[in-house]
Amino acid sequence: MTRLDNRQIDQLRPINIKLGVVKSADGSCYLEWGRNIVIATVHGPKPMFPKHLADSTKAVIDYRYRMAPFSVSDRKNPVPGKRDKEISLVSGFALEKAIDLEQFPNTVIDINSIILSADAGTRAAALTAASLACADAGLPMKGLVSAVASGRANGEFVLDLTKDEEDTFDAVDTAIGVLMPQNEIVLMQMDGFVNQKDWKKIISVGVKGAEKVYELQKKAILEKYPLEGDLQ
Amino acid sequence: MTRLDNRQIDQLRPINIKLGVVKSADGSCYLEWGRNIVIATVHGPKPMFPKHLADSTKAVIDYRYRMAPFSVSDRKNPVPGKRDKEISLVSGFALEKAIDLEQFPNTVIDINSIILSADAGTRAAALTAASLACADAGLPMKGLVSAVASGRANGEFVLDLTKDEEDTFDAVDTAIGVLMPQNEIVLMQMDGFVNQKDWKKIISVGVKGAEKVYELQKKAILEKYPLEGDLQ
Amino acid sequence: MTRLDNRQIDQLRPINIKLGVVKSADGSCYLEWGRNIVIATVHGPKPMFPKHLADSTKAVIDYRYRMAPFSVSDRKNPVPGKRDKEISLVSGFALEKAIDLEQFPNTVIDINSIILSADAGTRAAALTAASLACADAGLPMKGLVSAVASGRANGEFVLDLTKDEEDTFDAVDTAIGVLMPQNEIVLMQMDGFVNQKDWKKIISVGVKGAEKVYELQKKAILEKYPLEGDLQ
Amino acid sequence: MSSILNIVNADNVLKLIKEGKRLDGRNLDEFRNLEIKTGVIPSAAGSAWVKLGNTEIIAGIKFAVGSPYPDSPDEGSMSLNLELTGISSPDFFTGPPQIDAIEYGRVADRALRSSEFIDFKKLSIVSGEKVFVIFIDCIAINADGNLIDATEFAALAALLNTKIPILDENNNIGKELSSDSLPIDLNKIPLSITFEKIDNKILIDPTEEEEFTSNTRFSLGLIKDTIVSCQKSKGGSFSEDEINIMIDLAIKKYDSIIKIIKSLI
Amino acid sequence: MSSILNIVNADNVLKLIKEGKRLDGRNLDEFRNLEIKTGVIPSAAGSAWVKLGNTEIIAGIKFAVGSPYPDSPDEGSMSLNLELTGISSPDFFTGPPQIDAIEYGRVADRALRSSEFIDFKKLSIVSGEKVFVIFIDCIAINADGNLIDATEFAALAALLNTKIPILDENNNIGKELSSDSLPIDLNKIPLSITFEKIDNKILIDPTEEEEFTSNTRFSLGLIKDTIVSCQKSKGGSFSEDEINIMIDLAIKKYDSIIKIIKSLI
Amino acid sequence: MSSILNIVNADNVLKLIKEGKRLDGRNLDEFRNLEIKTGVIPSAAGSAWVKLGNTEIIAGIKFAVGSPYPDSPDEGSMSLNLELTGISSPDFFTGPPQIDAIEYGRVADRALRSSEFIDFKKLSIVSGEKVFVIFIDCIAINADGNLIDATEFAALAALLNTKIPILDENNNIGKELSSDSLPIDLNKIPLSITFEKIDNKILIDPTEEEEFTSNTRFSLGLIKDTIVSCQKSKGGSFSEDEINIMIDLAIKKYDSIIKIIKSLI
Repeated sequence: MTRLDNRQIDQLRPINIKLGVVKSADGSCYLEWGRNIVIATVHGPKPMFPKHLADSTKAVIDYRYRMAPFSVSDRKNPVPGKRDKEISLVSGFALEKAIDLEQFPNTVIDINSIILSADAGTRAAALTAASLACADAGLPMKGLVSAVASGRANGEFVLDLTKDEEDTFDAVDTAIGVLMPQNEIVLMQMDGFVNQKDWKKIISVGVKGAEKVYELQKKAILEKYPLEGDLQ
Repeated sequence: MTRLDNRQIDQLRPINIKLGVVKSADGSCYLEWGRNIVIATVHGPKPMFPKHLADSTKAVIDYRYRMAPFSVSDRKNPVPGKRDKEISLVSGFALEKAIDLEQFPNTVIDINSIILSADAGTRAAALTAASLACADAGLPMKGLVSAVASGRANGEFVLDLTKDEEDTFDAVDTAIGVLMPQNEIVLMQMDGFVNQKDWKKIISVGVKGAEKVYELQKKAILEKYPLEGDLQ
Repeated sequence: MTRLDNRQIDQLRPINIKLGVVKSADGSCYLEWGRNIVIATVHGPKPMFPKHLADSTKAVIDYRYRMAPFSVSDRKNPVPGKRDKEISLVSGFALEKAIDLEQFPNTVIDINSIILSADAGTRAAALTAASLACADAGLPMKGLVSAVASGRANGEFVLDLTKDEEDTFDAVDTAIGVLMPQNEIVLMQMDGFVNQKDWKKIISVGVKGAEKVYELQKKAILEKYPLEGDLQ
Repeated sequence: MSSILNIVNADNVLKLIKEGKRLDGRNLDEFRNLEIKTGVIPSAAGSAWVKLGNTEIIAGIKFAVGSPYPDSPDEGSMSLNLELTGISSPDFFTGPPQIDAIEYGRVADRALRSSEFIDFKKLSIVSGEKVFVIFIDCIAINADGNLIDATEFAALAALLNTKIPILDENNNIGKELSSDSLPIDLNKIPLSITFEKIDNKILIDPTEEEEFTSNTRFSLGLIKDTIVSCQKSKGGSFSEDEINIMIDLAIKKYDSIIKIIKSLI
Repeated sequence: MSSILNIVNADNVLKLIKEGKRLDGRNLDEFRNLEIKTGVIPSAAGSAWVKLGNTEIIAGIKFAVGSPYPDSPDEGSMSLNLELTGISSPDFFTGPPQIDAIEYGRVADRALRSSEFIDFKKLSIVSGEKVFVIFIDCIAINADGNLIDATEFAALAALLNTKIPILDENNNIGKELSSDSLPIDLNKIPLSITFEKIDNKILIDPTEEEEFTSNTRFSLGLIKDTIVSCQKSKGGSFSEDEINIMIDLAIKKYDSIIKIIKSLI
Repeated sequence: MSSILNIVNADNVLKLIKEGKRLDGRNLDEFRNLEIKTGVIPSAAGSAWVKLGNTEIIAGIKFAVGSPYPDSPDEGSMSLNLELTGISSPDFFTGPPQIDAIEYGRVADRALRSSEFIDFKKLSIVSGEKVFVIFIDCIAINADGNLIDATEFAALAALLNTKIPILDENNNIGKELSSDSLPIDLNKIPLSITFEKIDNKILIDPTEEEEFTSNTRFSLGLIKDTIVSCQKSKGGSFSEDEINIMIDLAIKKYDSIIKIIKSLI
């Protein structure tokens, strides 16, 4: 059984990663994921202002997920909405365990992901790219966050849904972010209507899918940093 | 001559007071006043930030009057409007003489009143509740602010108008807050069209009405603090 | 060849200047320019807050250009728009070379111009008035900014266009601010469609027009400060 | 505003007031000189420039076409907005309206609104659909106390000076003004009269120094001896007797000020 | 919130949790006492006051008439808004919604929305033009942990208690409520169940002290054993096994809480 | 942006400029390498990715259906918006547009608008009621100077690459694009050309280091030798002669850049 776009049910869309694309940033990542296009950049760590927002025990992550106005079917208002803010919050949380933040007390690390073109799975693509941008910035990584959506469409449990699959009558969509290689779930958001047995299956598909994303992330890092790659 | 709701012209609607209802606040008050429902809480005194807003001679009162979106006939936008801000300002002023603010220089006392259900007289109900919440917080009170509306409806001078009475053709509505037992007027706002003689009568009705509110306030305090009640 | 309002092509509309009109300001200027009416005030120099916006080598100019809601044909929203902000920016820049800012490190000079009535050329009128308000405030002036619009209307190169002239089919409008007597161009904004030769002519007309404005500015200063006038 | 001068002067204000005197020599119940010019803004449908002592407010009127409120489908409406900007004080920010501007504007607005001196029923265009909305924008040019009354006077004078615009074929506001004035009942013109209390003395039309010294304010809106609005403000208190005294005082002052306002028509 | 008490208590929470115990004596998988009163707000079309331990949320329902979304021209819609104001904590600002209120409100909203327990097709007024919009406004009165579940319970209880307003002749909301309840499928009522993880122990319905101590949260929305939404939050992580355990635990808890909710009808 | 590097480099920029040289080896009147890719954003109706040296801007086009302006009832309209976000610099805030983004965007917008190279009359849908509105959103990916010109080039390239969407039966924007390009007059394509002055030397297409060193900017919008817009910015000044020199220089540069732009069609 294959899908609308001829993929296997557990197959990722084509993913294309390029590190270090933004010269002025400390770290950056360009990522194409099917018809999604994301750029993520990292600036910092740098002193936190205003100071009362700083944490004296570790760096604070300020993650911003944004969609370009032209990234979606109807032009999106550039002012961030509640959805943008919620995704920024939980994605920022997801990155906390991937970086050794204790090395940089009283600082902030600005991480920005912008969706230039959107076709389902944008928060996973943005988080995957952000994690790579952190590595590209030379931050002390404990691991990478590998994210992907898994769910159900037309009765099948599928990995990495497209917009068309999200719009099917029985769609379930679960965004999963996994800290790799530790295999810990750091992001999980879901909407749908599914019995527990099936959803557990979906989660399992998602976690396995995150491993596939991780392999591509490692490859991209090794391409740019062939000698230093200690994440394999 | 009685009124639409069978009250005497100088009779308050039923008032029901409960102190200490909000566990996390330093002081609080739940107040039902006819179909009005208010909750007031007090937090503080606590250091004022940013510091340039502090007063080195006394505590600053930050009073906020709000209406829940569901408290009125058409849903109210939760963003405070000009009316909310004006009422917050003059009601905060009204509380200044009731508290010995000089004891707490460089601090702020946050006082919040929220109208959960509204049927005319909400600013008076909110201020009456706020004053009780301050007492419940153990603040050094010089007195209580007792507030009520008085006015004219259908040719009668009446105490404590309902919304229906406010909507009569000849309605005059005066909100009065009195510092008790000192009997000083600390809040007064009016809209209407009335000759001076009649308005003086209305004010007089209001001041006497505030005394009735004060009796109910004292009773509520004595119920909760039977031994410490030094306000009678 | 004369114009709709019978002026010569290189003639300014009637300009009427009065210094020191706003008692509470450190310096001020009332200026009528045709049907334009502007008031400009200066407050400062005074310490800059928040401090991180201060410049340790000189005073910072905070210039605000505003239009009164009733100054234009359809009521203008009082919230400043992008146009207001852009004009404020470049006009503030234009004033920098006119004042010896190095004398007042770590301070800010607030300069406000408000258009009470608008009929084309408001940014030039506002800047001309602001420059005079600075002089009236006793700031150490290196010169005055003399501003005016020049352009094309109905095939003629004209100085100081009216709204009617701005609306002609072939209109070109160039706002020019000149630091006088140094004769340096400190403001220039243009919209139109004109060949280079003609536009150079327009600029030349504008620069000469600014000299005429300067003469009127000097006269106004000498009227108020007959003994101190060292700008002639 | 809030300058060191105010602090120094507060002492002087206080000393004099104990003798029943004021820094500028006025009696306690005396208004400052009131000058009003109308028609000062060519771009507005009506306008006025008010000088109350050194306090200066400019008011300008614009019309728009809007929808009526559901509970008054045949009535026009009005909106008063006061701007305290950097023009008049380094302490006023340009941007969202601050609390003083909100309070002063609302007090002035309530006096005008409650008096019903404008017949809004005559400002309906298409019943239930289109009405005239009157925008009264007031801008403080110089702030030297009693901005509430000065704002109300400026708004009044501008309204009395206003011509209604001609509508185009689609019932939109045209470029020209008609010769029609606003439908105003000249017997119902409301005035705002503001008091401050210093050292238990009531004084009228306070200057900025006096406002700085005082901690208690009272504003009345009235038409002759008819009261239409009031506002007690700031952290002090009044006795009922003091309120009654201010009511009587305001009524006494009405005639002299309304004469100045009416002389503009 | 963020008081020194929390810091002190964090130590105690942590010590006890190592022994599988909680500060308030509950078992790890035990909810606090849940009390719900409905019909508490006379001005609302439906309302509920939820007490979950010391956490208190009031929810009120108002209707408006709006346009349907282009992709569902025959369906009403709903909007849930949670306000964390100065009422419940000195750290909550009055003003634009802060990030916590946004997250909690959206998690509660998703549980309600995905369950499809309201038949929005029955809330169309004029096909493609006018539909009912349900506003669910939730206000935190006392914040002592697990605001997500308390908000969702309050919203649910208020919706179950709601009467649809009578429309006037122009299809606008009238002043009176009809006797019609919302078109709700009682077999599809979704519950939010929230967990925190402390020292690798999973606990349900956290208090504020426990939330302060924990760095990992998981919220599930479910109808019996059907999952409709989830949210992992905060800086920690879960294993897949832990997720599965929480799913099973939540399903076990559903019956006892839904009984309380349904008893309100 | 505003990094310590800029301060260090300012010295070097200044030293070299005295000899008529630039840090990156360019002549004073030489543009950096300009690379443009179009059609880079599948979700946009038109798009372009511009690299001007290390400065990178992405422009994307979306259409909406809106009402025409009252004074041009038969003309579509356009709106250009530049976003300088945290993506390109730690100093750019996400949120309300800051003053730099406003200025740069407005200067680029004026060049496009004044040139009238788009025939907005062909973008009317229903006369007086519905027109196409073109949204040009530009996002800075890497900020290394001359954002004005890079923004204008990106907007241009995206517009030249744009297909108009197909309308549905209700004259709303459908999901598909037609094969119709925008009604563009290829003889009227405007270019923005920006100069800075350092130590009395005029240089074209400044880098960020050069912008940091300079205190005087001039931007021109032109079509061959027709001038359509200009902006003098920053705190320095120009003589009339210098303005004339920059006009001549810009005209000389037009051909080489327009060739790159037109090669995209």
